[in-house]
Amino acid sequence: MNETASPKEVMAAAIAHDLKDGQWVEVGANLPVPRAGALLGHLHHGPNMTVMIAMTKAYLRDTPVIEEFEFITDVGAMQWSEAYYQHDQLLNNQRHRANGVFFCGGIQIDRFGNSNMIGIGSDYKNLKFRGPGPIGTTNATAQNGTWHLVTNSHDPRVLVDRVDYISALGYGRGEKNLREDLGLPNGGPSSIITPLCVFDFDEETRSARLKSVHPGVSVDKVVESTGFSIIVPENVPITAGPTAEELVLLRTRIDAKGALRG
Amino acid sequence: MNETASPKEVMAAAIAHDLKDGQWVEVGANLPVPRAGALLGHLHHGPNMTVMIAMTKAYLRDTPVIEEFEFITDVGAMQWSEAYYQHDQLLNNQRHRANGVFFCGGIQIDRFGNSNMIGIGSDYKNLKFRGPGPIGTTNATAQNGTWHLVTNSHDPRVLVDRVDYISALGYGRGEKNLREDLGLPNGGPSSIITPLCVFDFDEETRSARLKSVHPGVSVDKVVESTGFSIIVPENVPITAGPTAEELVLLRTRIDAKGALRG
Amino acid sequence: MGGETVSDVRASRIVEVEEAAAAVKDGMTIAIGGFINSGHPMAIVRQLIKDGRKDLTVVGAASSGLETDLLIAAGVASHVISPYVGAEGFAGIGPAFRKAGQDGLIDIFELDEAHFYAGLRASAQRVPYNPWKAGVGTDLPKVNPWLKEYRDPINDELLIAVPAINIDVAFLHAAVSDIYGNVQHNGTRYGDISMYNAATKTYVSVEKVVSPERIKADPLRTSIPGATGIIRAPYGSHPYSADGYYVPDAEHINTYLAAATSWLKTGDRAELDAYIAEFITGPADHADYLERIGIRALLSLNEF
Amino acid sequence: MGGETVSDVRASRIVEVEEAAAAVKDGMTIAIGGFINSGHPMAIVRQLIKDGRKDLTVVGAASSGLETDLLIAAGVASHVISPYVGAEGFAGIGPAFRKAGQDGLIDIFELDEAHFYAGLRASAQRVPYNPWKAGVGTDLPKVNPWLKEYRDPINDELLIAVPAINIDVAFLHAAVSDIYGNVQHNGTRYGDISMYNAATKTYVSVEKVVSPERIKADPLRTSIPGATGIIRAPYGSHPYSADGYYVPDAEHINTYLAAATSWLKTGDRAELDAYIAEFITGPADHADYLERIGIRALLSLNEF
Repeated sequence: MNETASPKEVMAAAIAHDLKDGQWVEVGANLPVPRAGALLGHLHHGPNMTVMIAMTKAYLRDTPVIEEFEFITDVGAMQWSEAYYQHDQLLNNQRHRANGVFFCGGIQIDRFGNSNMIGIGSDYKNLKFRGPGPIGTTNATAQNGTWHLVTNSHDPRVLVDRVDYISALGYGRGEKNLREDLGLPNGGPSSIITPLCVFDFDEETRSARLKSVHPGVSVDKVVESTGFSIIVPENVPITAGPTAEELVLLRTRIDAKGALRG
Repeated sequence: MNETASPKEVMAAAIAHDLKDGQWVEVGANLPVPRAGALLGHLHHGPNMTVMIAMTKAYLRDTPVIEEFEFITDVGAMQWSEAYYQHDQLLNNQRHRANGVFFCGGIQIDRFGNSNMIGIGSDYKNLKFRGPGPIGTTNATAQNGTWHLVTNSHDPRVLVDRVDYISALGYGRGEKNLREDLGLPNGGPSSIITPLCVFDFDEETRSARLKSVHPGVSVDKVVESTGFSIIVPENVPITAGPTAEELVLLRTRIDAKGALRG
Repeated sequence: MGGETVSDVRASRIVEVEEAAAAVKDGMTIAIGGFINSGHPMAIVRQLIKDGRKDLTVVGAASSGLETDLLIAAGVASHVISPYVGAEGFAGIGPAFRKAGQDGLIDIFELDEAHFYAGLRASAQRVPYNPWKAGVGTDLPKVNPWLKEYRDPINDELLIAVPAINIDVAFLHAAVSDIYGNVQHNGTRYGDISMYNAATKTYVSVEKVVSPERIKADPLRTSIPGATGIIRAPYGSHPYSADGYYVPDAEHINTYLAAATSWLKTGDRAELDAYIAEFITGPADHADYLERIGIRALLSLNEF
Repeated sequence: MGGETVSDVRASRIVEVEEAAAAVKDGMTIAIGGFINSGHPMAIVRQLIKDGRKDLTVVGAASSGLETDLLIAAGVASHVISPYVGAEGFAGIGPAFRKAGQDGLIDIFELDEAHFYAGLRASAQRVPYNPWKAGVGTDLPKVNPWLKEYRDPINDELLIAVPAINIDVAFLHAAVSDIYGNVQHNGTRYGDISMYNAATKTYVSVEKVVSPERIKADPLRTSIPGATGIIRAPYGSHPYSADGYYVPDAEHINTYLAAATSWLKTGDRAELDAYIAEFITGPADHADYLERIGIRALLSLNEF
């Protein structure tokens, strides 16, 4: 574990460590942390991962330096393509998602792992802040075999007790067997990954529990930066950041321009 | 009107005469009469028809002699292609059918324009004759703006009072507004085209009515060859077969090998 | 019958942008193809604003970009059906979309991209709705009552019924077409084909009109086999990219964003109206618009 | 974490036909791609018969050909889901399909090709069913109670609910693939892609395995981007055609038809069993099968 890793590099490593070879993952544009995490998993231990990037199915392990692309439609990214994906065809079919991993953002994320991309304010017709819309988060969090919540803002206004609108369902209000009763194909979010820490979810209450804090971050710092009441176990380990080998992959091949270090 | 036209050439002309420029028509393999009719309409007065042939969208007016192809998947037919159609995509979308024309066969066709492709016999689990299956006739007769029944066998065993199984719905048993009540998008079959005659359907009873007899065919011959009771108007015109110009198109460009004359 | 209806010439489907835009009447539902910062039929979008169209329901792409934001900003859109309106790195959320959403100036049909395509498919398939699993247990059916939770007729499973999204006129931008409306995209086609299949009419602006022979040389590439009309529009997606032709014009996009953000932040439309006057209502036509952008700026977008 | 799970080699997906066929257990649902007289994975079909598989539900193509008829004739299929089983000009109706249908030897899932794809889509989309309009008022729901007439939850319109057609293993035949399972068809792809999308596993036999570079030279052509396994099988669709490689072998098809028709007409399986012994259970492998066909016969199919 390399102590010099930046918080975003630690986040990327946390994502990569959870990825398994053979899984299916979509890499969006303008999401540097999940991008780097997915590519790190692919380069490090995922030669058989299906990596969907910039509207192509790509194999990137032969690419010495993987340039960032600014737009999801960047044709430059098609240099790696083994197949195009046509967006409507991708969404018209869902079976491949059973083996998929998804990273869900949110303008609000709550202690039960629900995400809100719609807006902030109690009156939907007169929102204080209008969000971007659900994009594909409602569906992707229902369909993928594994999913995580990810935020770059560990802030009490983002990590709230209860989101104003649920656009992606986590564990609701912690009801027993909620997802099974609704017939949703996966068991719910695995974790919330932030610049300070990783949360998982208590098996009984389904409420967020501190799983690890990033190097140099105190539990108190996490508690004061979080807008909901956290379950804090007796021993909170330090998040395993990138190994020396992984840090080299990140800094020389995946994030050569340093988006994660800025 | 050329007196030398064969019965199948007359059928093809009857089909062509009813086609309008701009319509959408699928040309199957191994269906020489609808094939010739559709191509005659296309060559004669349909430069803007959308002709779907052998899994391509084709424009054939520049082709001096349009060879028959034996198989719907014949790659030779792709010489005319402006686009492939992928069979699942064709069926997953239906709006283009509003302007479409379809020709429906049947192992039985009844006086109300219902077609049976399933089998003959009252016990479905022990059929006397197992048919090929509905193929796409159930859907195509519901979706296309215009459709006709076509048979090469004007025979009391084919043209029956009541089909054993309805796989493509015509006018049911003549119930008032049946198709509207079911919410079907088109108004029902326009005609039954046979080697002897053309039937249309009485506006009140929805039962088959003799519209025209082919050159040289008597009304009595039609009556005795038909398994259902026909509405026979006072004056039954002769079917307008191919004009001299159309017969040249048929014999030199569409059916050079004479499948319609055999 | 026979001889009297002979028509010998296959009709060209090339139309002017004004004719394509004239297919739209106030109150209609239109779709705008492309994806975030790419592939939008901007010459047509500008014409719709010039024409003063009103009360349109705009079906943006599954991820729509600032073309939809602009139609909101210009007062053309009264309803928006899109799971996202933004510009990736340029702006996470479209400023006019934010403003209009916050102030209730438009109705937003809240939905996921999977619902979006389920609704387009329903229109294409002529069924009143399509079922979808995801969305049950979320607030989407609460904020959008058109997404109806129900029990399925076979397994009694809880599902979402997504109603058909019926499009009167779809507008797309692609690489090439012949004069008969056989369109080919470069590379991925975003969700354009699903809009075409759900629409009564589809007009496509293209970078280049090519010979029928070129289309027939690779019919597998034909993405839209029967466009209602084709508009010749080189740089027709500017300021957004056209795959294989040019990249997004960051400077121009930021000019628009500044103007729209000023409206969002201050409520004052002056900057936004100036943008619209300069680049939309001012230019006589598409070429005049491109003149205002300048050939030097356009050529700078050609490397990638 | 990290270092200990490193795997450095991308796995080849090339498998032998025996391994692909071994993915099927008695009682499973399999799909066979292609269309009437073209594109069927016959090396695999013959292996399934050799393996003595039983009680399979066979999802034939939307128009299936004699590959499905053969699986019925050989006693492998107990259920058939296909809107048509026949051979166009060779035979309007498959003889074994007719025989088995008339004598109640198999269950036939009666449906239109539009229902067929609606059911495959439901499986691909992980919904229990998809709605379809056509079929209301016909006898299809009577002879096939799985097609259920119901009233839709939005407009109370009468519709048909087509249940998901879930496929355990799909078998396809295509032109080329790389060793990683990126498959490209020549030209149209029939309904093969819809089977792939509805299946848990998909094995594709190909005429030729090509380099990854050749696939990447034209990624738009990739039709199946993630086959479970690839089987090298030149002439793998024989006696049916492979687009761009060879045409149907009319003589061999007629040999099969004569054998199956003899069973249909007389009830005597002798001719049919002799055909199966000669061309299916007899040959040691696919190459041995091709030897029995003979190189002269195979080469005669190469012109079209």
